[in-house]
Amino acid sequence: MAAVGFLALWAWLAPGLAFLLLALIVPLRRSGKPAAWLSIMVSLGSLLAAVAAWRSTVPDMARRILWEWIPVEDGVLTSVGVLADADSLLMLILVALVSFLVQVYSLGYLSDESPASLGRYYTYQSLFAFSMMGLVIAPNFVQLFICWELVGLCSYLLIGYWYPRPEAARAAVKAFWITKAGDAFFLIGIVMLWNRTGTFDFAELFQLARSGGEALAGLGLVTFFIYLGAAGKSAQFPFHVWLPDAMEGPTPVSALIHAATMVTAGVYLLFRTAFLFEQTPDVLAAVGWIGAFTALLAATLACVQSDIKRVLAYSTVSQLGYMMAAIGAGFPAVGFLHLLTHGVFKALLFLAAGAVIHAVATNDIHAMGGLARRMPQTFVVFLIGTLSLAGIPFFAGFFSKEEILGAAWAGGLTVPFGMLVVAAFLTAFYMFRVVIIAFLGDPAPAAAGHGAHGPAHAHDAPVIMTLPLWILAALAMAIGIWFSISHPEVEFGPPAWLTPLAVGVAVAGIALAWLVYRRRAISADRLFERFAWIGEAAVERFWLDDLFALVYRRMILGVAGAVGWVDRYIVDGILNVLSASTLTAGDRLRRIQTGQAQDYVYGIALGVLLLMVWMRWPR
Amino acid sequence: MSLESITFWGLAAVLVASSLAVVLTRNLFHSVLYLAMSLTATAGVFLSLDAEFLAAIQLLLYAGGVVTIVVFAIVVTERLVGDRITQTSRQILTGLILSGALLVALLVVFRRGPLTVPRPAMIGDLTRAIGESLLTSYVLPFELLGVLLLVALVGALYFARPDD
Amino acid sequence: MASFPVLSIITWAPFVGAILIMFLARRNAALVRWLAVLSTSVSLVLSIAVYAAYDRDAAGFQFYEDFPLVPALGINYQLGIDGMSLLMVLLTSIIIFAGTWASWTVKVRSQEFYALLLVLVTGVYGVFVSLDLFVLFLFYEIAVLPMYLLIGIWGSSGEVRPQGVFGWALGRTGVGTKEYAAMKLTLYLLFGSAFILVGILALYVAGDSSSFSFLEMELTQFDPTLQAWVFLAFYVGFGILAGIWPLHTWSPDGHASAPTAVSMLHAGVLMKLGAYGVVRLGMGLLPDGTLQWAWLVGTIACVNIVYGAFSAMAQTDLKYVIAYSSVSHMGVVMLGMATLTEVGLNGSVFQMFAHGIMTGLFFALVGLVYEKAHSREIFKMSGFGRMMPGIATAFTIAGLSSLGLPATAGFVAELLTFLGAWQSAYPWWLFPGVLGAYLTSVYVLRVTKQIFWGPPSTDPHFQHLPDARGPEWAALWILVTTIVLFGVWPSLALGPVDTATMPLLNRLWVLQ
Amino acid sequence: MNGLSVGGPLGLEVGLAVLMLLVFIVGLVMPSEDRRRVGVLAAIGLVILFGLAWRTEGGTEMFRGALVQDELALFFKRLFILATLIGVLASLPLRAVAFARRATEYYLAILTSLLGMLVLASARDLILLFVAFELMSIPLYYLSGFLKREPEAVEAALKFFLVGTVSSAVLAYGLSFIYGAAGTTDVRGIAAAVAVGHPMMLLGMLLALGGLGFKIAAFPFHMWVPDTYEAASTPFVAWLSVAPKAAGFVVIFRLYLDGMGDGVLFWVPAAAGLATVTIIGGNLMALPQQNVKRLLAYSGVAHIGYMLIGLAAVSANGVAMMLFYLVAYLFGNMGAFLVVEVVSQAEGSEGLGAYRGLAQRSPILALCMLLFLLSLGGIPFVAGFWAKLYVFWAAAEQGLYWLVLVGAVLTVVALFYYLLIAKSMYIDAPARRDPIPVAPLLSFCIFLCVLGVVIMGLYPKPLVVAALRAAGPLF
Amino acid sequence: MTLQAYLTLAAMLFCIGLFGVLTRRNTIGILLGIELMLNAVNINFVAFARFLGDVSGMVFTVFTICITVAEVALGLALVIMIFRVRRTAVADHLDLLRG
Repeated sequence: MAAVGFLALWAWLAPGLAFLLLALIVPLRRSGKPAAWLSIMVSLGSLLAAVAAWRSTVPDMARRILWEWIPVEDGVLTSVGVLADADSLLMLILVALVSFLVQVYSLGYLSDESPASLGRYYTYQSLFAFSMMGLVIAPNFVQLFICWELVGLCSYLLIGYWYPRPEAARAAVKAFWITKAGDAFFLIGIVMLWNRTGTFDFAELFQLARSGGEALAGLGLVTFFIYLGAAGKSAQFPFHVWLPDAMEGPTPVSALIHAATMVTAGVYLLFRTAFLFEQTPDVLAAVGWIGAFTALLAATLACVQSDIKRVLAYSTVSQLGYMMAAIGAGFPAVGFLHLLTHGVFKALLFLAAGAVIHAVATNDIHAMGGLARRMPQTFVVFLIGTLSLAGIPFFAGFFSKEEILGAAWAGGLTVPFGMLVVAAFLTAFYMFRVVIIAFLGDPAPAAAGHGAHGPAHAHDAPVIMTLPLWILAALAMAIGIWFSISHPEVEFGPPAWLTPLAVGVAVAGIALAWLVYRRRAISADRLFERFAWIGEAAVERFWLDDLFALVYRRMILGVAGAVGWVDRYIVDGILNVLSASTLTAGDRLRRIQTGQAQDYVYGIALGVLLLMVWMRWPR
Repeated sequence: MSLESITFWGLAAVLVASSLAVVLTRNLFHSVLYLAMSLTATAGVFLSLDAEFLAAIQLLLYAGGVVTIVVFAIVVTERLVGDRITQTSRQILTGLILSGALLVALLVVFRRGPLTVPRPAMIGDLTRAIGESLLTSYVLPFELLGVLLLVALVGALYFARPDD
Repeated sequence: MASFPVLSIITWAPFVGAILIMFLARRNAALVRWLAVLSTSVSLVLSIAVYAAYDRDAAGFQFYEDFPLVPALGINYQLGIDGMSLLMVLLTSIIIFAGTWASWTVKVRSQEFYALLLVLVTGVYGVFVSLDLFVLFLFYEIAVLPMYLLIGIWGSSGEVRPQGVFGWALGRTGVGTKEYAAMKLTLYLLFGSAFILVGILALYVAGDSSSFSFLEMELTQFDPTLQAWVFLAFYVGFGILAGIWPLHTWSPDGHASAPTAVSMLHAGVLMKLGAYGVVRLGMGLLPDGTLQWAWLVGTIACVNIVYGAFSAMAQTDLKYVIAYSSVSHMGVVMLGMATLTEVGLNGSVFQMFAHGIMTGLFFALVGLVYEKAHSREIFKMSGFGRMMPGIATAFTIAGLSSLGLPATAGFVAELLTFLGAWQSAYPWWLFPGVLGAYLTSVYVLRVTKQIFWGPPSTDPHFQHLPDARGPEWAALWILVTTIVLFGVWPSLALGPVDTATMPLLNRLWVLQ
Repeated sequence: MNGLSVGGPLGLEVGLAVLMLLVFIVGLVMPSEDRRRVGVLAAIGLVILFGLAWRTEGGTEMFRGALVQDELALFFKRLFILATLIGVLASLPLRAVAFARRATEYYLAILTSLLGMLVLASARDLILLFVAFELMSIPLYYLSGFLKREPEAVEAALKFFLVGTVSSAVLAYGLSFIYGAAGTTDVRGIAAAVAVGHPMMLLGMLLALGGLGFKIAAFPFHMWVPDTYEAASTPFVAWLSVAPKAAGFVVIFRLYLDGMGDGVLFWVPAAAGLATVTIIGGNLMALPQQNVKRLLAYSGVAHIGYMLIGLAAVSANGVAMMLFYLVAYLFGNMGAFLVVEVVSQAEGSEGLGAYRGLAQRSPILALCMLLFLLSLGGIPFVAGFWAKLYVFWAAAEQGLYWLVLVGAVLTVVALFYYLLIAKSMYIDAPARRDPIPVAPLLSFCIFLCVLGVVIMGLYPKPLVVAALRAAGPLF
Repeated sequence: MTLQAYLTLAAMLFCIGLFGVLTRRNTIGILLGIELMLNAVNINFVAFARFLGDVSGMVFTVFTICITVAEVALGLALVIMIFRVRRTAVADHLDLLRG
């Protein structure tokens, strides 16, 4: 079974190789299309390797390949390598798959870019694939952290892909700074953990946890810090503010990084290190609470967005909250399952949205309308994604979402359970709001001015873009159907009313959206007024972005300004005072040199006298 | 009170008084005259210390020579300036404090010094002894003194010559 | 290799180059440059060879050379290299080699420029390889002095408005001008060397071997009180060069005013020389003193990290940002050594190397930007990424290393340092350290965003700026490759370093 | 008279006297318009004398030990002759009329002063010491006013004279107490009186230290120095800044250290205190100077302070290191003054501005000046570094770490003003581009000084050995 | 009379001379002050010599007196020179060189 490890290794290293080639061979990168194809082919190979590896696994088997990375006197501080087991390989497949599809899709989406620019894009993509896979199969915290940071870097680079646009530039650094803040805590957590246990290795830590030794007692702070890292990356409240802004990046990037893979890394981390978190139930509870709250909060926010990508972004935040809630409830596998399904359908949604944006050249749903007729394929796949997300039976999200609700209930998190239910309702509502406004209805009149790219002239994307859509849609359907048929065993017994409840709130959400936006039975404005207390807050994003801006401007930059001033005018000032005083002292002292001979005699007489005094004379 | 002490105190009084006059008189010419008086009194002090030869040198070289050159210098400079040289003093107070402090310091040292040595009897002819040692053990300084006087003379001449 | 004086050749090759330049290359700028490249590449090649040939199992000082200089006083020209100095020599070679390429465009009085630069480098090498404290001090002084002329002649002036309670003093000293910066740097560092000298003399007098040899002093047990004082002297003396707070203010002014290659060398190597001095002389000779003062060293280091980062953020002049970032990063170096742990000290040494390369790259880039745009004002520049993608990429990589992003050398260093900090007697040191790393990400990316991202500038001065060219690429490639190589494969450096730090720490731990 | 022969204890002095006589006679017969050749004669004579000094063996004495030719005396005599030789050589190209017409007086005065120094180096009797001291001093007064048509020069001479005479009086007054306490004019009688702590002796010693402090120009007895240096002709100043100060030190060695045994420890606070104020005072006052000669004058004061650190060490090492320092100072300081002379001949100014862009006009000259400045500043590979290091080392041996620190820190202040000159030469742009003409003799002297500075910097060992040997007889 | 008395007398004379040097404005006046100081030195030497019964102090005095004369001669020549060049002999006015 050694092949499993090596297959995984190759799946991981192949994109790295592609990245190196693209980064180092400048003409290749500048050539655009060839660079893209290189990257795509490599990621296809990577996908195949991952699938092959997964196919040859057996349950409860983990394969490790390690190389020494940082040596110390008596051995190895940390190593790098591969930890291939069923979970990581499944995740690996997801990453490889979405990555491959997105790369294919991008070829069409970014067809207007210059070759050099396109080459740059695929370089980043390769790097991302490499980093993300490294994260997935990381055997220890250090490698995980390394890749964790690298995917953050890729996110930064890809959000800022259109760097001349000020919004893109701002969003890129914002994303980086906020996730990095979480990472800082993550690092602290790792450091503390190492000091306690002397290892970074998951397997060794797992053994420690199983043996229940003293070594793992009182890990609360450690796991909490690790969780903060995950919260930053997985956009948990209050770190979620970066994710909607990250939509400034190209849409395929959003699909890959900010929906399917990178943002789920936090969830994956918690899933992966669940054995540690189990030691600290308090932290787990906090994870659950925050997750549920995030889910609800983001769902509210999604309801008032008019930017299609932002709706999807908040929905991602919301879904991440679900996953976290499941883990917090003590059922990490459930969260992981939702991670996988969400990865598929959210990528689908984003790519479909991308196709729309590509066609109509705007993100504003109110500027769209009636696209179902002009872009039927896109409409279908978008609808599939939406139904999945809403948790309608026979679609991918149904089973996993229901399980999360059940997990929350079973985990005793009653209030979070309530929040999740409300969020589920809102999810169905806001998604159908988008579907109805953008795809059904009438084309927006204002769009006439958009010329060839207006909704009126929109048409389905070329094959290279629709093919990935269809693949993902099929997959979402397949997963949904497969789960519905097989109904796999779960660890907990969900209450019987759960399925009706889940389906019920979803349908209710859809119905409300239908009533409001399609039938206009209920005025949208009235509805908004009714919920003004929360609606306005949601429009203002609960002032969280303002809060972060305040912290940045007033606190960080403010303190920086103060420190900079102090450094220049006080610390350095004192030094200058010393030197200026020395100069002045010289100036003053030379005044004793009056030029008059008698004063010089004074010097002699005084000198003799002082000499006598100095020698303690008379003794 | 012995004759010796009366002589000493008398000389001391004259010496100090004339010295003070040297540094306090406004008229420079009078200063010089007081200096001559002071130097003469010093010669008296030398006599009281049985140093007749030195007293003689003192009178000849100092009271005679120095005072003469100084007077000469005054005359020359007065001619150059064109009016009588009166002189004032500067910073009298600080000068007084500083020299007073030095005096106090010296006197304090004297108080604790082993200075109560008895005055030994005279050892033969002092003048002869001085002469002998000048030409034996101190012949080198004596020769150098000659060079010194020569070079001082050359220097004084260099400045005093009005030409080139 | 024992008889072949390879360390001497590494050390003196630049000096010979300087002399050749002074005598052979009168008014022939091209010859000057090629001579400089030649002499630095001799050092570089030999450094790499030494690095490869260093026997990691034997450890200790190797490539030993010894030649009596003033036997009466126990002064010997004694050279040797261990895992730590090995890395530092390599760093020096890389930086100066790149620096020579990066200053290809120095046109004014280039003969003197390169000659001084190379003399300076000899001093730097000398400090790293000499085992005789006295000779070390000699080299130290050589490494400091040429800086005055290098900054004074080829530097550039900035603008600082004197204000605040001490404005009068700032006005009097002429703050902001290159002359001011040159004088400040030189005098401040020489001020530090006064303390070093006193310390060395004290050890020499107190030791019974009447020799300045490090190897012999190492065997001497000095009185703990003496150790405390001498350690303090070394800490202040070398610490000034390492930019410890609040004695760091020479560094921003000096580095901002210096010409490119000099900033590279100074921030990249000379500041390490200070840290190296503290480790080698302070920790190496004075275990008791180290234990007594570790709390101070670490605490000041924390101040450095956070304070430097905030100060960097406040700057509007690009060079000042980089200069303050050095202050911040040197805090990491000092923090690592203060932890008195294996990982911490290894991290510290690694950070010396990492920061050296990284800041060298930074200054090379800033120099290029300045050379092309004639501006250092961050907020006047915008959208340069379109015109100079190469520079932008390299700048980003340097920035990433600076904020401790994995796969760059900076990450390994910071990780190790932080591990050490939490392991040390003062675990709270970890937090300022991490905070500093975070703040670094804020100011570095802010600057990157402002200069290279965003819409292209409309300022007519900033149109059609070229990217890096021929020789400049050489500098950038060398440095970028090194950053990434050591970030991906840290054991390349950590292997030898560990052999040098462990004996040192063992002596300390015995006392604890 | 065996002692007067070549190699005898008075051989050099006699040789010098013969030279003086020759100069005097030749000067008389020469045409009065240009007697410059006299200087050549003096120079040749000094070369011969210098050769003789190398051949002379130490360890002889005359007048029952009142005159001793030990290693210390020989060291100083060689130093005096060398300094005088450089001074005379550098004086030859002087242009002022006075130097042509009155060359006899000029060189005779210098040689007379040298005679005083030579005797002083050997003198171990108070009378001989005092007379030699005055013999050395009196010519200096009028040499400094040699340009008698220039108001500054005469003013400087008068100040020098007045202050100098007062300090002579103080010295003589001190010597009288020493004599009174020791009961003899023999220097070797001092030790006993110091050992019993005779108050008169200590008083005398302190007063004498005040008088000598004038000669070596220690703060606050230094005040004549800047004025005199600024106004007098530069080659003379170059010599004045070295030789008489060295002579002052030899007197200090003889009076305060020679054969003193443990009594030397009594002088540590005095020397350390003087050293401290001198270093601080000299360096601070040099800071604001714009006239390079004046600046060098103050820096010279500071250097005396550093030498006093060596004295404060009161050990054979300390004295030896001071001797080393003196030689380093000789080359560095004389060299610097000679460059000042070259520049002022070309530019007519001694201000800092005259040095602007010197490195681009005359790179070699600028490099020489830089080397001198670095040596004075105590930078490695030139003589001054070892000098400073050695005195610090000697002081550290005595545990005077604070003094070492003061000295080392104030070195930084000193470097400030040295670097200001360097800045002018190297950083500032020149007003003109033409090279500065250098008289061949001057360039020879400068070359000599550079050679000294560099060789001592690279290979200090022989001189250290010599200095240690010279300091040996004192302890 | 005791030695102390002579020494005290000399000390007073010395300080009076110093006072003169410090306060007189005319350079010739200053010279007179110096004369007084040296005179004090002579008294000291002679007194010590007498009380020690040793002749060398007296010899010293001979030298001092001669040297003093030489100095005065040179000094006065300088004063005359100053008069020629600067038209003044007031020491306060001689401050071209300062600072």
